[in-house]
Amino acid sequence: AEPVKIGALFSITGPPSFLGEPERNTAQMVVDEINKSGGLKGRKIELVIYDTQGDPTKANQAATRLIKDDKVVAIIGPSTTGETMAIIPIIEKAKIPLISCAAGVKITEPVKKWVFKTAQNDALAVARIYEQLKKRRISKVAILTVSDGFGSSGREQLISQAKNYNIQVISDETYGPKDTDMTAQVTKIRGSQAQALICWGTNPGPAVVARNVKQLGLKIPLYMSHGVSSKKFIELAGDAGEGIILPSGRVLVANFLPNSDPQKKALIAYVKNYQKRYKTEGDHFGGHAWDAVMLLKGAIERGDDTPAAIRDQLEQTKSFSGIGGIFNFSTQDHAGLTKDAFVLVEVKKNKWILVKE
Amino acid sequence: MTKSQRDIIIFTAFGLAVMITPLLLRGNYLLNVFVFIGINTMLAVALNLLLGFAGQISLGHAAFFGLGAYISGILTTRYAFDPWMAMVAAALCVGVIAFIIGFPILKLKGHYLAMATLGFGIIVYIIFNETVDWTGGPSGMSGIPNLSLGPIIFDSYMTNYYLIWVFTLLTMLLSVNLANSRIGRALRAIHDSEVAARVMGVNVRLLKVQIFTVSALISALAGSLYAHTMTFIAPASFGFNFSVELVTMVIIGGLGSIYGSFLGAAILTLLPEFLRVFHDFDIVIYGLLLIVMTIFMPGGLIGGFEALAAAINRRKEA
Amino acid sequence: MLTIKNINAYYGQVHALKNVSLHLQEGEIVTLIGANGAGKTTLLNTISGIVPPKSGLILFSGTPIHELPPHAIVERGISQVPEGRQVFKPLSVEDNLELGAYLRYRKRDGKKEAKDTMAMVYNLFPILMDRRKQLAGTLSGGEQQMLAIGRALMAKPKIMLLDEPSMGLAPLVVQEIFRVIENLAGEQKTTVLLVEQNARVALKTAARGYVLETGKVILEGEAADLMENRDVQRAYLGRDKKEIWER
Amino acid sequence: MLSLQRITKTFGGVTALEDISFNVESGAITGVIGPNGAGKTTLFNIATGLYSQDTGDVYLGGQNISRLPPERLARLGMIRTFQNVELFGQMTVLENVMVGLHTKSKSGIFSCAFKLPGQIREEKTIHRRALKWLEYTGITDLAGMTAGSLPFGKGRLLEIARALASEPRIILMDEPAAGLNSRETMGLAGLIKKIRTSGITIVLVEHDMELVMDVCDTVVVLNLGHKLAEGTPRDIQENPEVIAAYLGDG
Amino acid sequence: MENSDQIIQYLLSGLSNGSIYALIGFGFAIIYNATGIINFAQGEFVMLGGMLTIFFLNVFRLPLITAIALAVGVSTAIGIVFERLAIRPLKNASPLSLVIITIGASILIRGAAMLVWGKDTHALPPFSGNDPLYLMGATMLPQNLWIFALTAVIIIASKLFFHYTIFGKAMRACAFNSQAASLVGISVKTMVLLSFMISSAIGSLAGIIIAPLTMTSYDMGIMLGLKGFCAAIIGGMSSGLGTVIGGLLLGILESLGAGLISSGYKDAIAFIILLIILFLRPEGVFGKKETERV
Ligand SMILES: Nc1ncnc2c1ncn2[C@@H]1O[C@H](COP(=O)(O)OP(=O)(O)OP(=O)(O)O)[C@@H](O)[C@H]1O
Ligand SMILES: Nc1ncnc2c1ncn2[C@@H]1O[C@H](COP(=O)(O)OP(=O)(O)OP(=O)(O)O)[C@@H](O)[C@H]1O
Ligand SMILES: [Mg+2]
Ligand SMILES: [Mg+2]
Repeated sequence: AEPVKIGALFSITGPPSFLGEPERNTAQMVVDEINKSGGLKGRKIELVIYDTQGDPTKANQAATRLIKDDKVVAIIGPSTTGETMAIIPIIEKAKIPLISCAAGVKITEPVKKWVFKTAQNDALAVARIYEQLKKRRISKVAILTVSDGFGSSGREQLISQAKNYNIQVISDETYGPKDTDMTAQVTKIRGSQAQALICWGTNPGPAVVARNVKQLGLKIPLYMSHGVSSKKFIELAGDAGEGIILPSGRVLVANFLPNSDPQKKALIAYVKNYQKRYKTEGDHFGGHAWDAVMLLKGAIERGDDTPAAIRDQLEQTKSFSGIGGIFNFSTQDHAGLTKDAFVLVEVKKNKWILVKE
Repeated sequence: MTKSQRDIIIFTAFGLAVMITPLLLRGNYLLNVFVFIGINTMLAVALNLLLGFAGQISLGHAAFFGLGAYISGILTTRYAFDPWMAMVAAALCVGVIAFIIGFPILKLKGHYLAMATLGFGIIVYIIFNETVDWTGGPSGMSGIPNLSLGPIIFDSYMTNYYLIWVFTLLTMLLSVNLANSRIGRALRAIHDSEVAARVMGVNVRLLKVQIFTVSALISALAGSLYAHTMTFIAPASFGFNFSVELVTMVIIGGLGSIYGSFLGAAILTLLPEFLRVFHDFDIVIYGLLLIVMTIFMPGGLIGGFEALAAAINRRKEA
Repeated sequence: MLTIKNINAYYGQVHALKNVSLHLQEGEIVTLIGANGAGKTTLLNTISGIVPPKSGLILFSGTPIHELPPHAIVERGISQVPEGRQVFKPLSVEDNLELGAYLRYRKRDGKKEAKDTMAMVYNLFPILMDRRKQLAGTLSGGEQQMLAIGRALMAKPKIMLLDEPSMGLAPLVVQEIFRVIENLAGEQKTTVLLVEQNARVALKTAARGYVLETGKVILEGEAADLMENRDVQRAYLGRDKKEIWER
Repeated sequence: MLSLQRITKTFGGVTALEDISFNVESGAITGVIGPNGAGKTTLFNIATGLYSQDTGDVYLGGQNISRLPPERLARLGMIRTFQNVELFGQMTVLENVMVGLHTKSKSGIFSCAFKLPGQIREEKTIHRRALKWLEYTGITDLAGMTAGSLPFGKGRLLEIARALASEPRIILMDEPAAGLNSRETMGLAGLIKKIRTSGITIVLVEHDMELVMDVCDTVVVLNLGHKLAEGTPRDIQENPEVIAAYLGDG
Repeated sequence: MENSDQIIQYLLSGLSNGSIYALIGFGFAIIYNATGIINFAQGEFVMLGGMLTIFFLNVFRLPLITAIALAVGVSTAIGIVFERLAIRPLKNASPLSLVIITIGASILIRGAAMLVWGKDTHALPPFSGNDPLYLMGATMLPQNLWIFALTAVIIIASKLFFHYTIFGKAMRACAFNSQAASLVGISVKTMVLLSFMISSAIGSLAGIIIAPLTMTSYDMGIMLGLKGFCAAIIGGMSSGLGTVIGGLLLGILESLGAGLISSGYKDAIAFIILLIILFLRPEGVFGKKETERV
């Protein structure tokens, strides 16, 4: 039978390649696994992947090509919120379901008929951190965010949610995605009254921040985002990483989860297979692609493989245990996760461990 | 046949080719790529006026492109401007900005000029990123309305194609005219010897600023068109990389040649699409091709074409 | 010493030298005259390796040199004072002179000898001594011309190619330059190929001469004979008025 | 016509000109001679606004032009040629002369881009007049050549054609005969006289004494930034100071 | 508000970063001085230095010093290949075409590095420990001392080289007028090759010595290259003190801008001030006036 054509857009190169690379790898891996075990209703999946380089213009061109030239039935990706927003008009017009792997809230709020997403909202990660800060009676924080899509959306959430937890952001600093030294910002924060520092970014920036914090002898607790929840971070930060806390998808601490956890089986399998195939650790960014492919698989198995049928079935997905969490889509919710999707983890003796709450 | 008659024939032929291309590409994704080729051609031609004719480098032209896009975007989404009005406003604003910064910037020469324009580009890029309340910051701004003309709404590939290319052709036509006029000659004179140009009565400073302004204004127009056809913009499209890519288009195409700029823009926009089949190797091949093209056609593609045509002619004669 | 046989050179499609042949004896001054665009500069540049000939031979003491790069030709002892001076404008006068002796500097003792030559050049053009720390680009036209000549002298060449050395120089200095040229050939046995617009002076200084017209040698012979030649007189010597420095 | 008054100019430690004054008579040919580095070119650079003098003033037809930029001076009818030939190397010979007509035309960017009728007419005029000046200087056959590949001597003629195209009141020539042979110099002398006859004032810097003596009405001699002498060519030629500093006694 | 400790820390951080920029700027200045080319691939050599060292260190388990020597050697070899294959064939091209070639090369090298080493960031252990040093209440890392030292050595060496040796002068002569240079017996090809060798060696050395602080990945050359480029230009493309001061100025402006005004606009502030400086001195901070004449 003809294969089912699925399109994928990832920023495999360019600044957001830290997202696109594991996503591409994972998607390819999952599709190969599905095909090996008999495919979708006996048909193979053909995955057409294009690199968007983190550039909205390229995303636009690639999406058009997937629709017009490759005639795919559904698209997964892109990796970043900006690129996703850039192609939504095309998607809506072409009436092809899209499962974005980006985190921005505005992708699915307001709900767009053809657009879903698998990445956990930053809002949920921020909520996790603030909950713990509140427990620790910390009320003044400094934030240091990277000035790219990831950081600015984190910053927006950090500032807007603070008052819900009676927390005051008393120092609001940023750094560039390619900056190699943040001592100036950390020095400034050291001079403030902040009781904790929250750094929002992706490798390698936060590792530099951790080192600068240590160098400057800043003694307040250091929190980071799920953007660095990987072994790589520990490797880069070295001993400066000790004690850093951050919200993470469960994939980072799969082994520590109770057996009752519905996600555990999938998580462990994912980590194992990824490690086997790519010789490096699979992370929760890759997980977004895993979820996207598996959601599509479920939808097609339950229904038909026309774009419209896929969309309708996606919307009815319930209690799907993915890497990112348990998904429940509905006509009002195309994001499908709650804040349980995150757990807090901490670096202890160069290892990630689950923080007991 | 005089030179100006030849110009008219070439332009007409080119225009016709542009007009029938969509009919050949109906339903093909390349039609969309050609929309971007149009935008990039406009930008490359604009930069060529400055770089190819007046010999003044700009490593910050993406900033003008971006300013055009953002001004259009902000005026239409926040202040409910009519898109056409927003476009005019964007072009005028950017023209004024360019005129004002042009005086101090164009006093600089050579690598100082490169650095100053680069700095300007970076400053503007940072502003796009940091003024989140206005621009939406790094994750961009969506919901920019399409342009429309009476009953026609420019929201499909086909309509966008014609919209963009009408502007692009107009830009090319005006630039060809300019190149063959007293202003064009004065610009090339500046390129060759600034002192001699001044002594011949060319107000070098003013003329440089004027052409800088025109160049920025066209870029802003391209930016507006981009914003209204994409309906989404983000800073990533207007960074240093894109400025460099524009310079590359102009040089690969051929300095001082309007049609060369089209070739440069077309090649550099199409190339990544063709290289997709190489997957991860595409970047390496892209870099390699840039080098190879420059080595074999140091005068740009247009120079290469001319040499080829001359060679064929000689063959015929022999 | 130097033999040129049937060389042809082109600029793109322009055929600039057509079957040019010429020879130089050791210690001889030979002049090359011809109208504007005749190809004199091109010929010197062909010898120096800057415009490689398409066909033909250039032999220096019997060995072919027409396929060598310019620096290798200088290394064999052929230096040029290029048309339009071409001094290194961002460098000081002294650095320019030092670079003239670039190849000697790399030899043992070369540096010391070069210093002596430099003293000789300063002696010849005292104004350069005054300006020695000034950037060459800010010198007056004539000063740059002196520097260009001085730079070539610094190499102590066996053959010196001079492309309009008197251009832009004051009459007094021109006399001096020609004295130097005669001196070079006479005392130091340097061979000189002189391109000069002032054909009268050139022919007076040189032993032999060649007349170049649109890329071809149309006449050659003893300088004295050429001076008497009607065609030469009409085409290059101009009015039969006494030149100002011959009063 | 042109009057220089008490001009002084120094570069760092070098005094290129010190307290130089002289007048250029309208319609005459004034020669400026002097040893290399005497300050002749510097004088031209100051008069045409490329350098600014430390002290002193320059008047053109009674108007003080001391601080005006070169492009303004071109419009006032003062134009020059360059010692080191400053052509627009990548443009054709004809285009070079057309640039010379810049001040004689006025279409702006807008009318050029849109090819307004006035601009088309003007362009035709420019073309016609440029050809006329090529003919005037006798280089019509080179019209289509790239200026950069011209032999040196032709470049000099082109510079003169380009300067004449702006129809100046006064033209300053910096060593126009350098690089020309005797016969070509003779042609140049004829050209210079022809230009004078058409009513244009000429200032001539030159080392070719034959030419200077032939065409100049008065000669100013500079030496080390000072004025050494001024007078008719005959007087100058016999002035012992000039002979010692410049002419030499052969 | 801001106490003096903080200001000192800003200055010290600025100096540390500035000397990194200066070090990278040197590579630009050297090629520019010998060939008139602005080498956009310079940042890639910085990247190569760091990546190669880590590669030799981790994959072949070589001692640090051997790994460094090999990394510099390999980068230099790549510099030679680059010059041979991409620059030399284009003898008479305009400088702008050459710039495009260097842009192509930078894309190529970066892409190849990505294919070979992947996209991960890597860290190199510091040469002499990680314990901060204290200086008037401010801190810096021992690695910074290495950087300062290397910068100082390179300024002095290059000043001596370009201004006091005949080789150095010959290189400058080549950049200005290669035809005239060849007429005094300078082998222009050799000089260009040499300049590419020196600058790729210096670039990679810079990349190695900063890697413990900045970490390294296939694309780290872009931003650092850009900053180095600016440092070199502010310094007037001189291969001496100018570039150092240019780099330090940029570093300090950034650091003070981030600390005292706004970290988001730190690069913007630095560039605005630099633009103002350029506007006031169009011939460059260290440029000399009126060297051109007619
Ligand atoms: N770079 C070039 N490109 C094309 N043609 C050239 C180039 N240089 C010289 N020519 C042509 O070659 C011919 C010979 O020029 P060349 O400079 O050798 O003459 P010349 O005898 O030295 O003249 P002059 O007395 O003016 O110095 C001329 O017709 C000239 O136009
Ligand atoms: N920009 C400058 N910087 C430093 N010195 C300069 C500059 N311009 C000219 N000079 C010096 O001023 C003096 C006068 O130079 P100028 O060019 O006017 O001489 P000139 O009379 O034209 O000589 P020539 O006959 O050789 O062309 C020279 O000694 C020169 O070195
Ligand atoms: Mg010549
Ligand atoms: Mg002079």
